[in-house]
Formats: sequence, C-alpha cells, structure tokens
Amino acid sequence: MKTEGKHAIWKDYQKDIADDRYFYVRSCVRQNFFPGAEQTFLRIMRDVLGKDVYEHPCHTTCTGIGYHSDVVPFDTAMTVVARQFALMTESGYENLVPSCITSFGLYTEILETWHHFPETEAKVREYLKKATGREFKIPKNLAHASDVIYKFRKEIAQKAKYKLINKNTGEPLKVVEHIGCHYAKMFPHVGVGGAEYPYVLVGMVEDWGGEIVDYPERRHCCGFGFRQYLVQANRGYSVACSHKKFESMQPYKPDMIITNCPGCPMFLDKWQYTIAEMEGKTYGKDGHGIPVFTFEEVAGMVLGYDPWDIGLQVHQVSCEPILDKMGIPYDPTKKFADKSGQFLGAPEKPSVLKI
Amino acid sequence: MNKKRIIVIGGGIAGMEAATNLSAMGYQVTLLEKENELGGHLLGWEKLFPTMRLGKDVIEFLNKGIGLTHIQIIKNADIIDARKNDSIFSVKLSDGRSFESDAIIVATGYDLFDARKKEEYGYGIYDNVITSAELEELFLSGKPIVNALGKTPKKIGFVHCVGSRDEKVGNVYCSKVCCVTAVKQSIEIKEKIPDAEVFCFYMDLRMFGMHFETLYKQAQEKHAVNFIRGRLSEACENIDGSILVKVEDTLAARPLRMSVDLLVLMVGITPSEGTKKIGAMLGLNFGPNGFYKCMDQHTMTTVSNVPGVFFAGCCMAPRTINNVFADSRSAALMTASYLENYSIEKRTI
Amino acid sequence: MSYDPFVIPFSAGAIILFIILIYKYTYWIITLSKADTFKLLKGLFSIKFFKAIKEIVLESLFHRRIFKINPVLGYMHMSFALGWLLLILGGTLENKIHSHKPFNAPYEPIFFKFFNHDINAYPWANEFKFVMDFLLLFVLSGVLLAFFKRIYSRLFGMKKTTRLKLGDWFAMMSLWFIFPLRFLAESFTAGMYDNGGFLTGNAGRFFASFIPLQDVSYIAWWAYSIALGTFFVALPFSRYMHIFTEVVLIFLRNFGIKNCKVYNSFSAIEVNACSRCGICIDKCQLLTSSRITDTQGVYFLQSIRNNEIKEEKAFDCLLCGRCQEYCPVGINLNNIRISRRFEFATGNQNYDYISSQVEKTAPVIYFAGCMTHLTPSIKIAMESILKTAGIDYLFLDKNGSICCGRPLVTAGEILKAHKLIEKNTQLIKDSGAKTLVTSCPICLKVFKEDYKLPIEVLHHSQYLLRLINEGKIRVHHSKESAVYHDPCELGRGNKIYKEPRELLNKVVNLQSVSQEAELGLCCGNSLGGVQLNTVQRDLIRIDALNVLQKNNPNYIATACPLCKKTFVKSAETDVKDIAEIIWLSMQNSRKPKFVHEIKQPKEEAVIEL
Amino acid sequence: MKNFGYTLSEDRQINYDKNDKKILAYVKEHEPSFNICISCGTCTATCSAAQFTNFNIRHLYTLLKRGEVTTLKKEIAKCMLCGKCLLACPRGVNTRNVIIKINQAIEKYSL
Amino acid sequence: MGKLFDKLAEDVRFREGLKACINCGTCTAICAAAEFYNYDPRSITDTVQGKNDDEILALLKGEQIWYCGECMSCKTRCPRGNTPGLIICALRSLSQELGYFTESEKGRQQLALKRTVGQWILDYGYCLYLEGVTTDIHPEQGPIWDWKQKNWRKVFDRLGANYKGEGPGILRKIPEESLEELRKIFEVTGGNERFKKIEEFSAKKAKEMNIPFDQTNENDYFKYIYSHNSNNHCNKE
Repeated sequence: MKTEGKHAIWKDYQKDIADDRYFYVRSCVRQNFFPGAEQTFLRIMRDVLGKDVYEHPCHTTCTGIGYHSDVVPFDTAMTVVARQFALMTESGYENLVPSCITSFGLYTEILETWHHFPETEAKVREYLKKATGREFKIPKNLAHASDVIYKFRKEIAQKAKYKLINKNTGEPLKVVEHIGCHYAKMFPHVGVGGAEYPYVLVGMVEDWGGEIVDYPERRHCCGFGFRQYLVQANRGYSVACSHKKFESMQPYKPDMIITNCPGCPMFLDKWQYTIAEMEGKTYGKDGHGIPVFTFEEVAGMVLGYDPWDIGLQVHQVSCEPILDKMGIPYDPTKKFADKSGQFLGAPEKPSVLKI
Repeated sequence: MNKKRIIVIGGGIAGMEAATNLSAMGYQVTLLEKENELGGHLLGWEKLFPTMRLGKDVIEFLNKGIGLTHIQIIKNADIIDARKNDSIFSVKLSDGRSFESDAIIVATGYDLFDARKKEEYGYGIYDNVITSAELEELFLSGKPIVNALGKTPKKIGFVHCVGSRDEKVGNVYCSKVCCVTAVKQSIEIKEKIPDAEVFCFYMDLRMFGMHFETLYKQAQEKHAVNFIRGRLSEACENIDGSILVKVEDTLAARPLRMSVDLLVLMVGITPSEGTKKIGAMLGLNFGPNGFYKCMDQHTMTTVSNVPGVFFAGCCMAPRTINNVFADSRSAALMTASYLENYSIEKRTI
Repeated sequence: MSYDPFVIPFSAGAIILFIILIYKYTYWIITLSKADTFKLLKGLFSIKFFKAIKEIVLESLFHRRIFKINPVLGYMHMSFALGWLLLILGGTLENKIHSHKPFNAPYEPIFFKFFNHDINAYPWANEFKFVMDFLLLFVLSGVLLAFFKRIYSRLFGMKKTTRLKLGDWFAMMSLWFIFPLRFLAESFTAGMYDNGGFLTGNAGRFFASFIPLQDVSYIAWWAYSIALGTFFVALPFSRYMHIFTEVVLIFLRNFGIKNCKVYNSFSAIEVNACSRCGICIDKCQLLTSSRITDTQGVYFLQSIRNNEIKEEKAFDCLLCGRCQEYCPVGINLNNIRISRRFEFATGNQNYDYISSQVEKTAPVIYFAGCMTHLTPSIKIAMESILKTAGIDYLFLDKNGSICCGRPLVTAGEILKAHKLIEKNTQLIKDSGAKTLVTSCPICLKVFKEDYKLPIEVLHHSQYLLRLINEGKIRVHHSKESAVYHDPCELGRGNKIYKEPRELLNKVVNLQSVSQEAELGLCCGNSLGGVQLNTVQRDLIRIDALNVLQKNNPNYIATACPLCKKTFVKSAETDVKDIAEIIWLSMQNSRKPKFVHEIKQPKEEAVIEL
Repeated sequence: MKNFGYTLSEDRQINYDKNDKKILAYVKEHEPSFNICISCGTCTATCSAAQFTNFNIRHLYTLLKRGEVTTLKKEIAKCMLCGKCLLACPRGVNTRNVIIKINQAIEKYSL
Repeated sequence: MGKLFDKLAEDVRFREGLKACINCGTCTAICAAAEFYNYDPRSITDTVQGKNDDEILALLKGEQIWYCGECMSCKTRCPRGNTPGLIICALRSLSQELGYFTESEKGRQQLALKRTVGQWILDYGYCLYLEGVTTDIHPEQGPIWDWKQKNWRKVFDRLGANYKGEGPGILRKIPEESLEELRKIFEVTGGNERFKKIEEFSAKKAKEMNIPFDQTNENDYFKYIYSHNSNNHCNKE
C-alpha cells in the first residue's frame, strides 16, 4: 500500500475548522453511554487548549435518531435544528460543534437542502417563528467535535504524557479507525480527508504515535441502522454488520479501535460481548476483546487523565490491556468506585468474553 | 508548388494523417509535436482491437505517408502562443521559434482519465490496482505478467467505465473504446496466462464496431472470460495484498465480493491539456465535456468556430483509429476548401 | 462307427458353442417380464408360431429385407445362411442313406467325404454328388463377395461398411476359411479316390496332377475341422451371434413381445441380433452431414455389447429413426438409445406448479404444443380453420403449454415424463373430448405411444383432411408448387405419410424430392440430438434444405413447428406448415364464391330492361 | 449460550471466492456452449414453465456462474425440457443440455 | 399513473435523491442492508423512476423499504448522483402518511419506534433515555450496563454528569419551556400528525389481526411487532 496516495487525496479534502468560540451541542447516545467522553472533550477544550466552548442549557436533541427511524418528519427535524441555531445565534456564537455524528450529518444535510432548495429554508423559518417566535442565523462554521480535536491534535501531542506506543516493545500501537457513516459519506467535502479515506482520526492517531491499519471492511457501517437496532426483531442485522467488520479486521491483530461517532463505539464494544455469547468467538488476544474508544477518550488517555475519570470503566471490553501497553497507571480498586472512592460492587463477568 | 502554409498541431495519428494529405495536395505543412517522437498514444499500444494488428504497423503506415511528402516536422514543440491576426496565424514556441500559416489543423488528441480521481478504486494506493494503459505497456515490454507481489496473477478483474459515464468525476459521456479494449486485453491475458480467471465488470458492453461482437464472443467461447454486469463500488486491499472488489451482480440482483490478484481500470478518454491550452489561445469553442465544439454534429464535425482552424481526431470526442483517419482526411479537405475559397466549409444547416 | 482325431476341434467347438447359446438364451428368456413370458407361452401354441417360422425362412435364410435394399448384399447373406444350412441338411441326409444306422455322430455328415470313399454304394449317389458340390459353390461365391465387400465396399453401393473388433476379425477369418478348406479337403480326397462331383471331382483330378495328395489331404481335413471349431468358439463373442439370435428375436417379436424404453432382456436379444450389416451407417445424417462417425446404430449396439457405452454416444443421436427404418433385423434402435439415456436420468423434478383446471369441456381438443407457440402462424391458422369449420373445440394449451413429455422421453427422463403424462391425461379426460388434434408430431408421438388415451388422437394434417372430406371446409387448388418435408416424428415416428400428401395435392402442385417418406431427412433440430452443438445441427439443416429446394418450389411445406422454425433460419424458399397452406387456400377459395353472389342481381337487372 | 431474542443475520452477499464451483465446472466441461451465454433472458421469456410459475432459468444460470447453488436443485426441477429456449437462444447456447448437465452434476455431487 | 410518484416528488428528499438511474448497482454493492436482507436499492430506484403506481404501491406496502439502515453509503458512490437512501426516506414517509406501513412486518415496527424514541423526544428532549434502555429488552448491553443501571446516579456523578439537574451538563433536565417549544414545533411541522397516524393505523391493524392493543408498551401488539421476526427477509434466490 502506498500511503502517499492517501496523502494526495487528503490534500483535496481540507476543511476550515473555527479555532475558538464554539457552540457545543450534546449527543443523546454519548450522554447515556459514554458521559465521560463529552466530559473529557470539554475538559480538554477548556483546560488544556483554553478555548471558549459554550453549552446552552435549553438545547435539546436534534431528533436525528427519530428522524432516521422515520417517525420524525423532515420538516420537524429541520425546525428543531433551526431552534438549536436560534439558541446559538441568541448566545452570540457562530461556530456549531455537535458531539454527535448523526446530528452533524443531519445539520449538514439540512444546510445542503436549504442551499439547493431555499424555499425550504424559508418554510422552516416560518415554522420556527410560529412555534417558538425564535429566529436564527445559519452557523458560519460547522465542525464535528472530532474535527476540532483533529485541528488541535498537534497541541495535544505536545502536551501528551503518553503515546499510542507499546512501552515494552516501542512499537506503535495498531489502531483501527471507524468513522461514523454520516460524517462524510453523504457529503465528502465536509469531512476531513473526504469519504473514502477520512483523515480526521488517522491524523490524531499518527500524531499521537499510533499506526493506522487499513482493512477491507473499514468503511462498513457498524450496523446501528436506527430502526435496525432499536427494534429487537431487527438486531440480527445490526450485530451481523459489526461481526463482518470484526472478522475482517481480526487478521491485522489491532490493539484498539478508535471512533468519532457516539453510537459506533457502543455497538463495537457491546457486540463483542454479544458475539462472544452467541458464537463463542472473541477477537482480541486470548479471549479478550478489541478495546473500543471514542476519540475523546483516546485524547484523554494520551493526556494522562485518570482512566476512571474518562469513563473507561463503562466499557464492556476491558481497557486495561491498552493502559498496560501504553504504561498508563490506574487503580484497579477504583474502577468500579463512586466519586468518594467507595466500591460499588463489580459487574458480573461475561461467560465467554474475558475482561 | 502552392505557397499556402498550414500548421498542424499534434503529431498523433490525426496530425500525421492530416499533414500527409495536405502536403500531398502541395501545401507547405509544418507539423508540431510536443514529444520528441511522432505517433502519440499509439506508441504505447501493442495490439489494436479488433484484429490484434500491431500498433507499430499503423505508425509505420503513417510514417510512409510522411516519407512521401515534404512536411516540416518540429518535435519537442512547446507552444506558448498561438493567435490569428487578420487571416494569418502565428504560433510561438518556448524555444523562441515562431511559425506563420494560413490555416491551422488542431489535432491535440486526448489524455487518459486520471484514475486517482476514482478514490474508491484505490489507484495509486493499492499496489495491485493498475490502469489499462499500464497493462498495455506491460504487453508492449514483452515482460511476463506479474502483479506487485511478483506473482503471476490467477484472478484478474477489468473495471469498465473508469472516468466514463460518471457524473461523480464530471465525465458524463461514454469513452467508446474501453469496452472493446477490455475484451481485447482480457483475451491477451488469457493467451499469456491460460489458467487465469478473468472477470469484466461492465454496465453495458458497447460493441458497436463491425467485429467487436465477434471479439466479445471469442473472449467467452475460446477464453472463458467472465462478464459480470455491475459497476464496481469499491476496491480494498486484503492482508495478502490481493484486491477485494465489491460489486452488485445486477443480473443476479445480489451483492458480490471477490478477491482478484490484479485489478485493471479501463480508464476513459478526457480532453487533453493541449486541447485546453490551444483552444484558449485560438478562442475555440468547447463543448460541455471540454472537447472542442465543432460547427455541426452531423455535417461539419471537423470545422471550428474560427475560420481557418480545423479539428482532427480525439480533440473533438473519443474516437476509434478508423474514425480518426476518416476525420483527419476530412479536416484536410475542409482546410483545402478554405484555402482555395471553395467555401464548402462555410455551409450551415 | 467311423472316427478320426481330426474331428475333435469341430466337435469340441460345436459343444462349447451350444453350451454358451443355451446358457444365454435361457438366461434371457427367464429374465423376460411376466407379461412377456406369458405372451411367449401363448405364442408357442398359436398360429403366430408358424408366422414366425415363415418369417425366419424369409429373413434369416433368404434375407428378403436386405435383398430389397441391396440385392448383392442380400445374395451374400443368403449364400451363407441358406447355402450352409442346405449343406448340413444335405450332408445329414446323404449320411443317413449311406449308413443305415439310426444315430450318427454329429461330425459324420460334416466330414462324410473323408470317411466314405465307396462312392457309388448308395442310392442317388450321383445326384448327391452334384447337389453338394453345387451348394458348396453357392456358398463359396458368397465368401468371394464378402471378401470383396471388405476390401471395396462401394462395390455394394455402400459408402461405409462396419469397422470390426478383434473378436469379429477372428470369427470372420475362420468363417472365410471354412468353405475354401472344405473345398480343398473334399477335392484332395476326391482326387485320391478319383471320385467327387463336377466341382470337387475335377478340382481333385487337377490337383492330383501336381500335388502328392495322400500327404496333404489329411492336413486339409484337419484345417477344415479347426476352422469350424474356431468359428464355433468365436461365434458367441462376435457379430455372428446374430445368426441364432435373430431366430429367437423373430419368434419373440411374432409373439407380440415389444421393445420398451427401459433396457431389458428383450433389448439384449435385439442387441445381439444385430448382424452389423452396416446398412444403418449410410442412413445416418450425423455421418453424412455432421461428420460424426462413431455413433451410428451398429456402433452403438456394438458398444453396448462390449459394455463400453459412452455418454456422448447415447446423447448425440437425433432419434430421427432413419436407421431403424432400414434395419433388416428390425431392431428398435431409438428405444434402445433412449433406454441407455434413461441410465443417466436424474429424476429431479417438481411439476406441482401445473394447474389441473380445464376451462371448458368440448368434443374436440386442440393441443398446439410448445413448439407451435414458437411459430404462432400455425396456431393462428389452426384456430381460424377450426372456427370457420364451426368446430366446438377446447384450446387446451392456449395460455402456454404444459409440455407433452416427449422431450423428456427423448432425453431419457422417462419418470419425469410420466409426471407430465399423468397431468395432461387428467386434463384431457376432464375435457370430455372424443378427439385430440395436435399440431406437433412430437406431441403426437407421445400421445399415441405413452399416453393411454381412451380417445382418438390425430395430427392436424389428418384432421384437416377429414374436415375437407366432410365438406366442413372448402379449399381450392392453386398453381403454386410445393415440396413436402416429412417430419421424423410424424413420418417414421407415426407412419403418417399419406394424409399430408393427399392434403397438399388438393391445394398445390406437390413435387417429389430425392429423399422423402421413409427416407425423409431430419431438419437437424430434433430434440433427440441432446448433445449436438449448433454447427452439427446447422450442417444437417443445410443439407436437408438443399434436397428440398433443389427444384426451387414456391414453398416448402412441413407439418411440424420445430422443422418450420428450424428451416426458416436459412431457407431461401418460403417455409409453411400444412395448416397455414390450407388456411391460405380457404381464404382464397372464398373469393370466387363471393364474386358469384354479387353477380346475380346484375343479370336480373339486365333482364328487366 | 445466552438467548438475545435474535441471532446473527445470514449473509446474502455472493462470496465468489468461497463458493464451490464444481457444478459450474462440470456443466462447462460437458456443455461448453454455456460459456457464451450473455444473460439476455430470451430463454426465460420463452420458457414454458415460466408461464405457470416463477421459474427464471436466466437467473439460475447467472447464479450458477457465480457458484451460487443454494436454490439450484429446487428450481431446476421445474424445467420440462421442452426445448423452446434452445430454439430461442440468440447465441446458440445448448440451453436444454445445460439443464440436463446441471441435473447430472447435482446428482453426481449429491447437492 | 404517476399519482404516487407525484406525491413522492413533493418530498424534497425525493427530488434530491432521484436523478436518473442506470441500474449499475454501485449502491447495492456497498449497501449493508443488501448484504443481509432481500434488499436491492438499485431495483427500488429503478422501480420508482418507472412511475408505475402499482409497483410503487407494492413498495409502500412491502417489506423492502424498511430494510434500509440509512447509513447513506449509497450516496457516496452513485455515478448519476442519486441517493437511494433519500428515496427510501421519502417512501417511508409516504407509506406512513397513507397507512400502508402496517401491511408489512417491518413497517408495523414504526409503532415501536414512535412509542420509544418518539415519546422520549417529547417527554425528555432526548432521543434515547437511560430508563428506556433496560437489559431485559436490550440484553446485548451486557453486565456492564446492568451494573451502570444499578448505580447510575453514583456512576453519572463520578463521571461529572448533571443527571436530571438544572443548567447545562450531561443528561441535564431539559427545561419545561424548552420541551414545550419542542412539542409546539412537532405541532406546527406535522410531527404530531405523523405520530397520530402511526397510532391510528397501528390500532386499526391490531384490531384486524385481533391482537390486544393499548396505549402502554406492555400490550401484545407492541411486544409482537417489537420482537417478531418471520425470518424470511433473507433468501438467496
């Protein structure tokens, strides 16, 4: 494989990412499943990079999941999103940073639609006025949280305490990246590196010392498929998709998976447990799984945050093997403890997957 | 001896044949070629469809024409300016030389589509993804057919319509020659590697030429080449370096995955840099696809919007060799008509 | 009783031969199906028995059929069969009269001349002398012909003669030697004792003039005996097995035992009854057109006898039936071929999708057949005719055909075919029809052969003729000329030659062609030729067309949609099905009637003036 | 094993590399004209069986060419061997014999 | 002729999604759903561009349109700039608007989605809500999720969330007036209308299939559509 070929393509897909004063909108999935990730993001942005990241208490879900499950009409979704814009405008911000890829995709899709069909935008403005009396400006800059971390990846690298390197062998860690489908597949030009070879996570991994492994099913969807996971009868599809990815990446013996979408890490993490239970198959070293992290968590790890502050304890696939490889210290007794350090009791062990 | 002067820009098939014809009519012809050898793309072609005749035979034929006449041939000609003042054309080269003429034939040909633009096929990234032109060079070199791993490929895929009929890369037109070229090359591969499995991934097989369909049938009957109707969606690299292709077998209406040791991209025909450059200098009209726009699709294919400038060959549209011969000769006639004021080239429809 | 060691080879050979024969025949007879065994027993004590005897005399001795086809060949076979038999009978008789004993060793009559030299010591000695010599000469002439046939078959008007296997060579050589040796042995002996008839006597005296006969004659008798012995032993393993088997076959056939499409002991008897005369070879279009030289009937049967049957041999035959039409032994080659195909059958079938609903009941069923759906003009013509004739009919396969099953039969898929036969039979019964008319001879064949239909089954050519004769439809004779192509399944398959011609003669000038009726050529697309490729099929079609178009008629008339579909591919002449021609003629024949009608009032008007 | 109320969905994608092509090989060897099929569908259009049921011989051929034989036995059983396809085929593929060979191969490799 | 097509064409996503399909199959080749379902975005696109009402009706009533996972991979590759994924969105909307979704096993599931995701949005302002995701209906969430559920307050507290709290922060309580605005938006933009239709047609269907149906998520119809899989969504013909 010739990486210079990829670099050539990456050059064509540079996007401008605002460098300060962000209006942050949260992700439903992340908040529920990886609260530590969003927390870490804000921590890095504010404490490490000293950026102004504003979160409006009144912002709501973008309804993206409802929209892509087709229970929420497009008009409704657009107007809810317009409301977020309005909140941003009212708070005097112009640079929108969604934490969620589905939101990011929806925002992009809406802005594109308005661009091609101005009458739609006009209609939405009416809807919003009618419903809330609010008005809005279209964000000057729209970037996903991972874009922002990508923008400051080098700063983070400078401040890094640990690298994505096996401290015993000095070898860079083999990292598999998984990009949320709605990041760039719909609109390649809004993604760093485009749709086919997105650079947003690759950039982080490279600058933080790791090595990206490309594998045949890299572009395959994790299988969320909205209605496909949300309705139990369809979950066979969801898990089969992830299964296909695992089967395809296993030969490369990856040390970890890094993702920029809130949903994907949850699935890639939990499905490893499910597949182990269903098929008795595991994909990591001797019975373990392949640890899955969000980009915020990885950033937090290299910056040397306490793994239990980042929220690695809520992963089903245990993160310790990576922490050990990177030489990140952690207190096992604190893994399942509360704020005061009091042990909450350990979760039960899965019957197949080693943790 | 006629004192009228003509400059022919481009020393490919079209340029050579047009120059030969005009010189034979007694005009003073100057042939400008940017490379230091005449023949254009044909130089890189071993065998020609559908008869498998050698490309060099055709070049020989063209050179015979040149030999019969008195054409001033300027090689390594890098044109920096070309303009028309009243009825006289002047062309300047970067080396300071300049030429004047009463008419110009533009035969600036085509460039092959840059396969890198089809990112999902991984050309320039995955070592075993090559273009049809590279395969042809391999044939020409007479070297054994091996892939990047140095192994003789046992499974070879040909991807049709790379850079053709594809709005994503801005080429909506059909490049006309790729289908039959794929068939030709798959036959050649099978002749060189009889136990190889060859697959052509096509949308439509446009076997418009007289013997093309026969060639296609021969590929199936004699060489058991497989044809799968479906446009390749993506190509990825397996851990062993082979290429995993994803395509729908639209006739089975099922998605299909397959690993091949070598993936050949049938790159299409696009307007050449020279075409763009010269066109801008002489103020020639371009069509929607970036090729020259002639005065009329049916009746005036070789006549440009600038009186005294005429087109020949692939600068107008994708062409097969026999088409190129036809319209370079027609361009010669139109030029003569212009120079002798027969004004048959002035007719409109 | 006279004895000499040289008789041992003969006697041993004879004994071995009869043991083998008895073993084989009893095996075949007892493995006959119950029904057939019953027929056999019944036949033995019926007039059929004598019919059989008669046929045996005509065919096995006089070889009537071969005579018909090829007199020289016929004479050759007759000289061997009849001549030899008479020699044996004559010898036995002579020997009886000479020695008044009730029993003689079987070899005595054969070697009579060796043991008896007192040549005038019994009644009619001279007559016997003459007859026996004459018979010997008769046989020898046959041997001579056989010899020439081998080295130059064209002499017999045969393009090709049978290629032989080793066992056959062995047997044939010994056969050829038998009679010349007998001639020598007898002549030598005659020479020594100065007796013998016009042949052996003179020859003897001639030899005596320059050969020390007393030394060589004994050797000659040994050689003669050995030749006989060898021949007897080789016989069961060579084509000469047919000599006896044909007799058995004729009996069984006369008793009404038939060959079926599954290989059984009757088939085995047929296979062994083949004399490999090679008549089938020239008749085969696969040879004459497609250059396939190893699949003709004789080779096919040979390969069965040698258990070396290859798939191609089973599957490339057209089943056109030309060979069996001319087989002097009357072997049903098509069925044997099908029976071998049956061994490759798979039986993987699922025809549950076929509905069993008839849309109405009617006295007449019209069954177009799959192929007719490929040539709609025939369908349209038939419907138009039936409507005009005011027939109340049911178009059984109007909305697409349920296949009749014949194509499956030809492919050896007999069990599958019977599924379809059941389904169609049900439909036909439900329709309550009395007559079934089909446009497709292929369907006709299976309807008649494998369906057990309680009703009349006709090809449309037969039915249309009937309609004309009954005056239900009117046709008129045109000036146009036509040739008629006999479809295999209609002609040889169903023996329908007359009606189509009669029909055509009513509407066109029917020209004859060089090969027609029984000799009619196959169009090349017969569904029998399962394995044939396009080129092989095309060659047959082209040759057939050349024969048909020779005198460039206005059109080629055929009575099979498959033949029509095949010919139109490359015919310069218009190809029409009989039904179309009749419908055309019906339309034309209306016009004059019409004109006549409108004339009437005019004339009246004139009178009024 | 835990019950999740669902199981891994079966993969419908044709995996050419994994597919066993011995039936295909058998057919190609015994009826080479199978190679020149262009999947035009004339056979299906004229097919007698297709008049009564959703039997698509062209589709079966296409699947067979990719080594897909899951439904082959069940489907091919519907053919009545009437031979219309053979006469209709514009490429001169011996379609009828192909079917016979498919059946033989199915038997031979006891599919 | 074309009535349904025209209704589809009212949807801006349909106009964006359908240019002119050449049946090349790039979409199906990359479609995750096509790998596991009897699903072929190519043929769906081809069908709708045929404008045949009967065929479009069959789609609206059928299973196919519900197989798509809306990952939109198809958009990336189409050489004609179509987006089958958007066409699917339009078809699904129309199928629900006209009540055809209850004709198919997969379509009926819309009720489950409405009563979970849809309801959560209106009640909490979140698409997903902790309380809704329990391991009895989400067993794949595994022991770790059980543990988290058992101790959520403490865990969220540990991770600095503002669970059900005032002001900003993770899983904060969305202010009532914001929720009101949200509901108002649903009112004026047809969101509630969509919900109403899903409920009405589902109730009708439940009656037709005579399976008990009520407003809770405990009724048999809900359980049936949520968990029933006829397993004939993936054949290889």
